[in-house]
Amino acid sequence: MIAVGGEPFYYLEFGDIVLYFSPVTTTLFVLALLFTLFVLASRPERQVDIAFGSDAYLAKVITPGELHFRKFMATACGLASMGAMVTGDVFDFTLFASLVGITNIGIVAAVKNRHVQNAAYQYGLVSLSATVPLFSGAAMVAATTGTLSLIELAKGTYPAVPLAVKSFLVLGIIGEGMAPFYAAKAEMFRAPGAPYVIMCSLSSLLIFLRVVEIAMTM
Amino acid sequence: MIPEILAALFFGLLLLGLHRKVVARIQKRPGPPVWQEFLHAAKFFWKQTWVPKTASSLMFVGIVLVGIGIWVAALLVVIAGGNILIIFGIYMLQKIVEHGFGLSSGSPYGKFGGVRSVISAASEIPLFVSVAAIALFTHSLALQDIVAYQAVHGPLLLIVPPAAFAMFLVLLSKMPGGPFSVVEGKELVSGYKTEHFGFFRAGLYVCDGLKTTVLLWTFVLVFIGGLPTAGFIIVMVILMIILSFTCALTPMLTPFDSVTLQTLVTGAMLVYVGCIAAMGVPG
Amino acid sequence: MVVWQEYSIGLLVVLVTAIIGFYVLSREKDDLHRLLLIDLVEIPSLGIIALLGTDLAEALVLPGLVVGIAELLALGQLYLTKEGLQDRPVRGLHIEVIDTSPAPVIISILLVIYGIILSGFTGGGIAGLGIVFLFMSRGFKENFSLIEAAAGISWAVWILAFFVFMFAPQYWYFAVMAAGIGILFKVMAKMALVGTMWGEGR
Amino acid sequence: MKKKDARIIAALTGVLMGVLYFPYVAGLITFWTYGALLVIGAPVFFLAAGFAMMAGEGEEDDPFIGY
Repeated sequence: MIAVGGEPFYYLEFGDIVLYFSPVTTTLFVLALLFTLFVLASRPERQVDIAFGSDAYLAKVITPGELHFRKFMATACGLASMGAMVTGDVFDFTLFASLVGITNIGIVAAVKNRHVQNAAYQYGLVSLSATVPLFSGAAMVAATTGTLSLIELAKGTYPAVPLAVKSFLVLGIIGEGMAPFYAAKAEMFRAPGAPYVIMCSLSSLLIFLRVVEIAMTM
Repeated sequence: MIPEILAALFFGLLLLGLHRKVVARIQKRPGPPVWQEFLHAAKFFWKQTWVPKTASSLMFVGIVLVGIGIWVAALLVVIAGGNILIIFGIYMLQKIVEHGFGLSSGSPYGKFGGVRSVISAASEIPLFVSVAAIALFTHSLALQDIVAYQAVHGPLLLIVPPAAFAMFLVLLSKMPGGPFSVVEGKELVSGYKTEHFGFFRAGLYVCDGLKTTVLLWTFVLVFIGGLPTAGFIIVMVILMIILSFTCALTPMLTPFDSVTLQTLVTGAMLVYVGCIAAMGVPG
Repeated sequence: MVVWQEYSIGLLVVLVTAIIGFYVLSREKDDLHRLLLIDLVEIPSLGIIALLGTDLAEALVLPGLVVGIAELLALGQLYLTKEGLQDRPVRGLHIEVIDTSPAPVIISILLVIYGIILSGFTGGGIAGLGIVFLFMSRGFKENFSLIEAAAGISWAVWILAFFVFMFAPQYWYFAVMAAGIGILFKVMAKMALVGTMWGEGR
Repeated sequence: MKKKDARIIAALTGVLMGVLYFPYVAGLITFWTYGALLVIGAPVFFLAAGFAMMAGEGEEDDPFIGY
């Protein structure tokens, strides 16, 4: 076995669903947890915009209703990324990844800014079509090896996962929110509400790190 | 461990000072003294500081904590010979930290700097392709295994030069004034750093110092292998001078061009790694 | 070996479908049409999962489907806010035959009975479809709290059944029945909500 | 954060990191235990020291919006 993520030092079992904590997954998990706590505890900033053609500038204030919705979405996004970091099941991982996609849209959906909403919509289209390679990658892992458990796959006793299947999985994750599709997402970060918006970029980053680990473990 | 951290911080800031000096000399300026960055950090630490009125205060302060914390962690991972996936994860997290720095203040300049740092995400993809290339040879991503592999087979720089080149581009994208440093364009004032003044800015210098040391050290460890301490210092200084020359002699790309170029590099690297995997690894 | 060949052929067919879907998606420029087409693109992924042909596949299709639908709903809502369409009044179809004849009622009763016979998730889906059809054709002016309560209680029954499986496996038959009926009512109630979601008077 | 609290936090983390260095050198606590302490402690110490010494007293600023 290629010990890509280091040897796991703790297994958390729920029936046949096993979460495992190796040095890499634990680091990523802690980071997701840390930023989720940030989201829960911090208040959004008031974004300053310059009114062109005059000396005036204005600060955008987020209304309480919008704040609650976005805080909820950002927390859900944090929880989904935490789950994706430690799950030991390929299909669960893809589900968490697409959940992150949904919550990412949710984080900016309440923003009353046409640019942001347009970007979120385009991103949503990309991420929704990315579920095709994502789910089919996971399904083909099961089809070629007979198991979805990363722990079993890492042992090397199962048949090797073909490169095409791995690239399907990675392609799906890239579509869920990495460069070059990230370009659709960058505009979303214009939305005010720093702690929530940060979850968008953090979650996709963590998920990408994890899929690299998964693809190299399989 | 505390002496190592302090030494790494000091050395990293000196390297950044050297970078400024080399760039200045290439531009026929005298340039600041080599310890200028260190002086900056010290100066900023003793300035009166507060959180701007519009900022999301917890985020504004907390992101400095995260920034210093992750680079201390990265340094410890390098010292312990741990997994390079963790180090590169932290490298990618630097983008989030920059993003957080920029967005948390509410300032428009900070915001644009933060958004640019998100666009620069494209620089991270070559990284993973080069990681894959390394793993094909070493069958492990732990730094100590990679160093042990190189002790037997010779430096990876000669075995997988394209991977070293891709990683060099990655280092370049975090250098001030480099071709990919879209985050620090002059039209953005100080980009994501604009609103963090006083000891927050000093914290940023701490991040930068540790970051420079960690990234250069990792590069040397991964592609050249284990050396005596003096050897490490000499190689890192040489590497820094090469980086400075590259920065001084190349134009800063627009965000779009930067992303395009990095995507092209990624594509080339993917083909390369595919070829290696298809032909089978010698040895 | 035979199975592998069947699988490959199925895979090929589904991938071709996916490629056609993506091609169409790349040609389409209108946002709303793209949203509709994306549903078409989504289906091949479920097809690939279903190709596994085991009961694992059945367990995987369900969450895949749910995630896809959730994303689709989120995008639909986003489209509405993006285009500023929330405040537009929505009118029912009002086709005379459907409004007056007893046919919709009969069809929906048949569907509900068939759903109850099937029971479980599929049964819930079919029975729910019947109720959706009824509500869509006749309109529904009551408040939703009753349906919501029914859905919640049946969901709780479903969860309880799983606890029975875990802690008292000897009563498995009771648990199977409870889970089947619970999920039947839950899916039915939820789908009925879909049928009334865009009623008149908004 | 009040200056007094910041001073206490800075002193606590500083002393903790300093004192536990000796057991680490002696091999009594593992690398990663002490490492985790440093990863959390170093930034907290840095910021708390900054707050204790240089936190602004007066009214906060507006952000920079142009020259």
